[in-house]
Amino acid sequence: MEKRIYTIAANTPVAPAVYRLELTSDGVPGLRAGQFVEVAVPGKYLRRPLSVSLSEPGRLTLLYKVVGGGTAALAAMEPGAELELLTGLGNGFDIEACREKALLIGGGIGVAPLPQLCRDLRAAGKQVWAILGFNTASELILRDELEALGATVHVATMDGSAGIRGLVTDALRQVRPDFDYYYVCGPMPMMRALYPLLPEAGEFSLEERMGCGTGLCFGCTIATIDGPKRICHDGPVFKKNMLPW
Amino acid sequence: MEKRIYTIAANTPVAPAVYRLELTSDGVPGLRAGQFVEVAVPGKYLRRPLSVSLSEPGRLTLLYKVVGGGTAALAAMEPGAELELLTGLGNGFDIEACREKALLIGGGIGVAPLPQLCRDLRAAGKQVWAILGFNTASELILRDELEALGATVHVATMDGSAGIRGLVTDALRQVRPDFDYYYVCGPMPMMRALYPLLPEAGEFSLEERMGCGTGLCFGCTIATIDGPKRICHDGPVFKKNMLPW
Amino acid sequence: MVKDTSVTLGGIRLKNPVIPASGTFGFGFEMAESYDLNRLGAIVLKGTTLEPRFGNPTPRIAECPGGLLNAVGLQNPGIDALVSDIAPRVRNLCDTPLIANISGFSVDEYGICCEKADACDSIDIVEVNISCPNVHQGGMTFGTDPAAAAAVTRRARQATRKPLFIKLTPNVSDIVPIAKACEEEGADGLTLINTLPGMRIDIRRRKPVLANRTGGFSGPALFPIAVRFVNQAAAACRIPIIGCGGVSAAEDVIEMMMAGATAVQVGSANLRDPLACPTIIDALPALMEQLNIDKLEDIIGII
Amino acid sequence: MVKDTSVTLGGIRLKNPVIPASGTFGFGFEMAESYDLNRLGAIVLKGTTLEPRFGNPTPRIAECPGGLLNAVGLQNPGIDALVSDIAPRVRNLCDTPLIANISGFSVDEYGICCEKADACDSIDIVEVNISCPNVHQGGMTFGTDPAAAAAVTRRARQATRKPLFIKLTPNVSDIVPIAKACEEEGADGLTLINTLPGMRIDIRRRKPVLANRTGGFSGPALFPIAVRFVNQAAAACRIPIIGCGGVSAAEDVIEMMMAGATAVQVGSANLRDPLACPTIIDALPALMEQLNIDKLEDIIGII
Ligand SMILES: Cc1cc2nc3c(=O)[nH]c(=O)nc-3n(C[C@H](O)[C@H](O)[C@H](O)COP(=O)(O)OP(=O)(O)OC[C@H]3O[C@@H](n4cnc5c(N)ncnc54)[C@H](O)[C@@H]3O)c2cc1C
Ligand SMILES: Cc1cc2nc3c(=O)[nH]c(=O)nc-3n(C[C@H](O)[C@H](O)[C@H](O)COP(=O)(O)OP(=O)(O)OC[C@H]3O[C@@H](n4cnc5c(N)ncnc54)[C@H](O)[C@@H]3O)c2cc1C
Ligand SMILES: Cc1cc2nc3c(=O)[nH]c(=O)nc-3n(C[C@H](O)[C@H](O)[C@H](O)COP(=O)(O)O)c2cc1C
Ligand SMILES: Cc1cc2nc3c(=O)[nH]c(=O)nc-3n(C[C@H](O)[C@H](O)[C@H](O)COP(=O)(O)O)c2cc1C
Ligand code: FES
Ligand code: FES
Repeated sequence: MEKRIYTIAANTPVAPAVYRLELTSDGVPGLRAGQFVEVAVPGKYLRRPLSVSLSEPGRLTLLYKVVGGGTAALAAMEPGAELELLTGLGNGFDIEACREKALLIGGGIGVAPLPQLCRDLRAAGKQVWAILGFNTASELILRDELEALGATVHVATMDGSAGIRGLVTDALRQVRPDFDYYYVCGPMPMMRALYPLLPEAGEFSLEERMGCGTGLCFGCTIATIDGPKRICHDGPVFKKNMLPW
Repeated sequence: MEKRIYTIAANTPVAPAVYRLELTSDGVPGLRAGQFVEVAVPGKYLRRPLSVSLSEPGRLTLLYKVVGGGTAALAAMEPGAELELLTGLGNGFDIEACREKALLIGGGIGVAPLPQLCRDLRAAGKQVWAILGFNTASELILRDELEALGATVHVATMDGSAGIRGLVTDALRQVRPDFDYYYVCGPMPMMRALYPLLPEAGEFSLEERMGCGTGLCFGCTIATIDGPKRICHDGPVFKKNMLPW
Repeated sequence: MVKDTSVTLGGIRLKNPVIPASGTFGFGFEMAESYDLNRLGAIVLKGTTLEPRFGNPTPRIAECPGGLLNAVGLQNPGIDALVSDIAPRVRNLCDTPLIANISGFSVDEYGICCEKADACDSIDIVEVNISCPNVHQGGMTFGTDPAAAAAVTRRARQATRKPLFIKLTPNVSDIVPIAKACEEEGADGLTLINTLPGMRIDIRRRKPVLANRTGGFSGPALFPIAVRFVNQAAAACRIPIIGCGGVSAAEDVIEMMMAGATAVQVGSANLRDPLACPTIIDALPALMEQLNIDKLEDIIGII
Repeated sequence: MVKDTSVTLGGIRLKNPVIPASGTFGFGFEMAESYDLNRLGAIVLKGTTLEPRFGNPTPRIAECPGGLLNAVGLQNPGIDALVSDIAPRVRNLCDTPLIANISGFSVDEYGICCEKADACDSIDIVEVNISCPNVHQGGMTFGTDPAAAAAVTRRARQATRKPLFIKLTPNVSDIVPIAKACEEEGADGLTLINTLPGMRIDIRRRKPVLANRTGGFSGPALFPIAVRFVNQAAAACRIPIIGCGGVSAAEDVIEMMMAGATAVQVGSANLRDPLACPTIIDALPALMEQLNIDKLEDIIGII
């Protein structure tokens, strides 16, 4: 955990109510895929947890959806403004667990952590497939970015306006991708629907309302095979076999 | 009462811990001398009352001293930032009450409203003398401004580092100014000390911790000859004969 | 679609549920120059006692994170001035229902004030504030003891046929027995909550900020506490509840009503922004649209 | 001049009065990588019960103006794990005094937990939290009834010779009889306050935000209320008081101590800023200089 001031380099809409926030901070090291940060938002008491979307030394990109007051306040901020972040939170994805072929599955704003994950997997020499699910074509984000990072991308939309019509579960059945390990990130109902369809070797990035994001408050507890765990501290990424779903 | 957004044109230190805040807002009319505004300060629940120091259509100058969290937050604000103000609060000074010769007495940051008062008196053709009291020469502000506005200015400092050594009461005894009406503004102990030394024809601008500044909360009540009055609503300026001191 | 924001309080129809709270809206007419008072659902007048009171010495106000302390101490010109002068003057400015807010230091004082309010044509609803110190019972307040709350309600009920609301204090371990005692004695409704006792110290001067040492805490920070009290009382009682405590935005009105309130009072928000009430009222229809609410009354106590 | 920030709590010297509060500092060792735990005045461990508890379903946290609601529901691995595993592990990381925080659902449970804590060398002080529901007395809490508070204190006193602090709830009309009851039964000190019950509703989903419906409100907004409780208890009792509720800055430490606290606990501030405690501690000497305080103990209860 590190507390650090970042400067907003850009804060731009990329889809309806979705923004890409580019931050800079001298000397900050790169953050791991699947880790998250806690952003101090003007006017809110608690910080807001957001996933590392892309990170390199000195730079950090977040991708967020405006869903309430905190994210709305964030969307109103201008380049040049400063933000205080807690960084280096959470365990991150297990890149080593994948032997050769990785499948990434993301739904909605849950796609946010996939770019860094894809980059790290590619850097480790793995092949990457991705299935991205959205409600409709206008919400579609990150396809081009993931392709540029070397992934083969399939898209599913509920209304069929882009890619396969249906849910990521439908896309999974249809595409029948070849992979030895998978990484899932998205809304809980999506993850629960995917759970029985997927083999043992893979992991899920979970979300829960957080008080602290640093393991102090026990606000984000889930039941695992191994007893109660704090999503922020022991997760957010859990292996499938840890989840008693 | 009017609620209005102003833009900070300048926010510059003019003495230790004292700042001149220049604000602009298109179409705003001039405000009266002795009136005040209530400034919404970032991070504080209640607004902060500050006197109109100089005002003309579209422009407003405030002069404030950093004494706590709210004024410190104000001092940290940069030109270009916006502030929400309630304006047109309070009764203001009675310019007509002066026949020919006005004496202005201000102490410490209590000198803030004197520039506008001096300008209005001069515009109405009156002669203006001012006695300004400070602890020490480094705190001395507004002498040049008031002289430029046409006042004859005497200064008193506690340590004698500028002007007469002593309090404004000492200066008053020493200078023996000729006036038919006076206006006093400053810390309560100064006003209470001046009260017995001054004739009937004059007025005092009072201060009290305020909840609203708009007459709603009865937080700022004082006892007057005429019963309890709200400083924000019925003042802040009271004729000497209203004060049962 | 046109949104119906009206609600009924003690048989009286309000065009919307937004009511400035007692003690935070001057005498009632100060804002008439800034906006049309007819826009308000109702108006609660300044807290009134039998005798005129100067109130506490100043400072009476202390700023806090998320709100303020006040120790105004019931400054008011007395019930006779309220019924003969103030209420008629506000009535002249608008048709909005007027609520008198009565405080007392004995059961009898409450009774006499309610009788005088009852006789005043300009007053539509009587709100009895039982959160003030009861000098006869050792510094306790009527609002913290079910028997004392019942006694005041009984006497007030005898004194007036106007709709009678009892305003309760949050300074209790359990609101239910107190709320029920008031209902059983014939109250037409409850207002909750009043302020929570608090204290601030000026660490430079080494003295309490307030001349009165302690004061009542109010403002947005009170909101979750008020929602909880409203929800508990609404579950226990059948009479309507006016939710009060920290309401500052249209969202807060909806939340209070979902918790069980029929209307809301807006207090401290008026101090920070004198246009708070009309701003909230203006924001209601669009928010109702967003939330799929056609009629505000439909959401009362739905959770 | 060198500033003396040390204070004495139940005969134990703390190098400064800043103590992370129970439930807001993980198990106690999470922050050891971020800063040296020896910098803290003391550490309160996570609230512990006789049996392990999973706690409440999620969501357990709701943001509010000036603070948050939590309904963690005393998630903990049970007293046996505390004394055999957790406390020794924290003790291995630092010499800072460790305070066990005990909750129970019956007088006996409190007693047994205190006995086990008493037998644990790693624990220096026992803090008994009597703000949790007492299932045996109809949902009331021990902390709202002087007789129940006395009963728990008596049993805990029999169970341990370590300094015994009783942590009280603000959910009462009058703290004095409860504080005195604890003092009379032999408590070495009091901690006040715990959280205030509150509720938030998700107006879009038309459901309470918390799975548990209600939760405890904490954070800066609680501060003036906590200062008032501390001041009232300090005036009524001779035993030392740990002030808790909203403390977020060095100024708040000074204000709590002037109100009568011997030390302070920092709760929610850790959640917003995990470095809150060392930041506050670092700011103390310069602030003392500004305020002309040489020895922090000199200001306890000076107003
Ligand atoms: C580990 C983690 C990583 C996340 N990564 C991203 C991301 O990369 N991009 C993104 O858009 N969102 C992400 N989220 C969700 C994001 O934190 C919430 O959408 C955001 O906090 C909402 O704040 P708000 O003030 O706008 O909403 P409000 O509903 O007003 O927030 C009220 C409270 O609820 C919490 N909250 C609301 N929704 C959620 C949620 N879905 N999950 C957790 N807490 C919530 C808020 O943090 C706040 O404490 C992540 C959540 C977690 C736990
Ligand atoms: C009508 C009026 C006109 C004023 N004009 C000026 C001016 O032109 N320039 C200037 O520097 N100051 C002026 N003051 C005083 C100014 O309002 C306070 O210095 C300021 O509010 C302090 O805020 P703070 O947050 O820095 O201090 P804090 O002490 O942290 O404030 C805490 C609370 O106390 C109030 N408060 C503190 N000191 C005073 C005070 N002396 N008078 C009233 N309220 C106080 C604050 O408004 C706030 O509500 C005026 C006050 C009044 C009532
Ligand atoms: C300055 C002030 C004066 C008040 N005076 C009264 C009063 O006279 N009678 C009363 O019943 N409540 C009084 N209250 C309490 C408010 O009506 C309201 O119950 C409380 O402030 C909580 O609401 P809020 O958080 O919206 O302010 C007063 C509150 C404030 C801030
Ligand atoms: C998430 C959370 C968990 C808590 N758990 C406990 C607990 O187990 N035992 C206890 O006595 N108090 C518990 N508390 C109360 C705090 O210790 C403290 O008394 C309260 O939060 C007020 O202080 P604050 O405003 O500084 O947070 C908890 C508070 C929070 C926010
Ligand atoms: S959010 Fe506080 S422990 Fe996870
Ligand atoms: S400050 Fe509220 S009436 Fe004057």
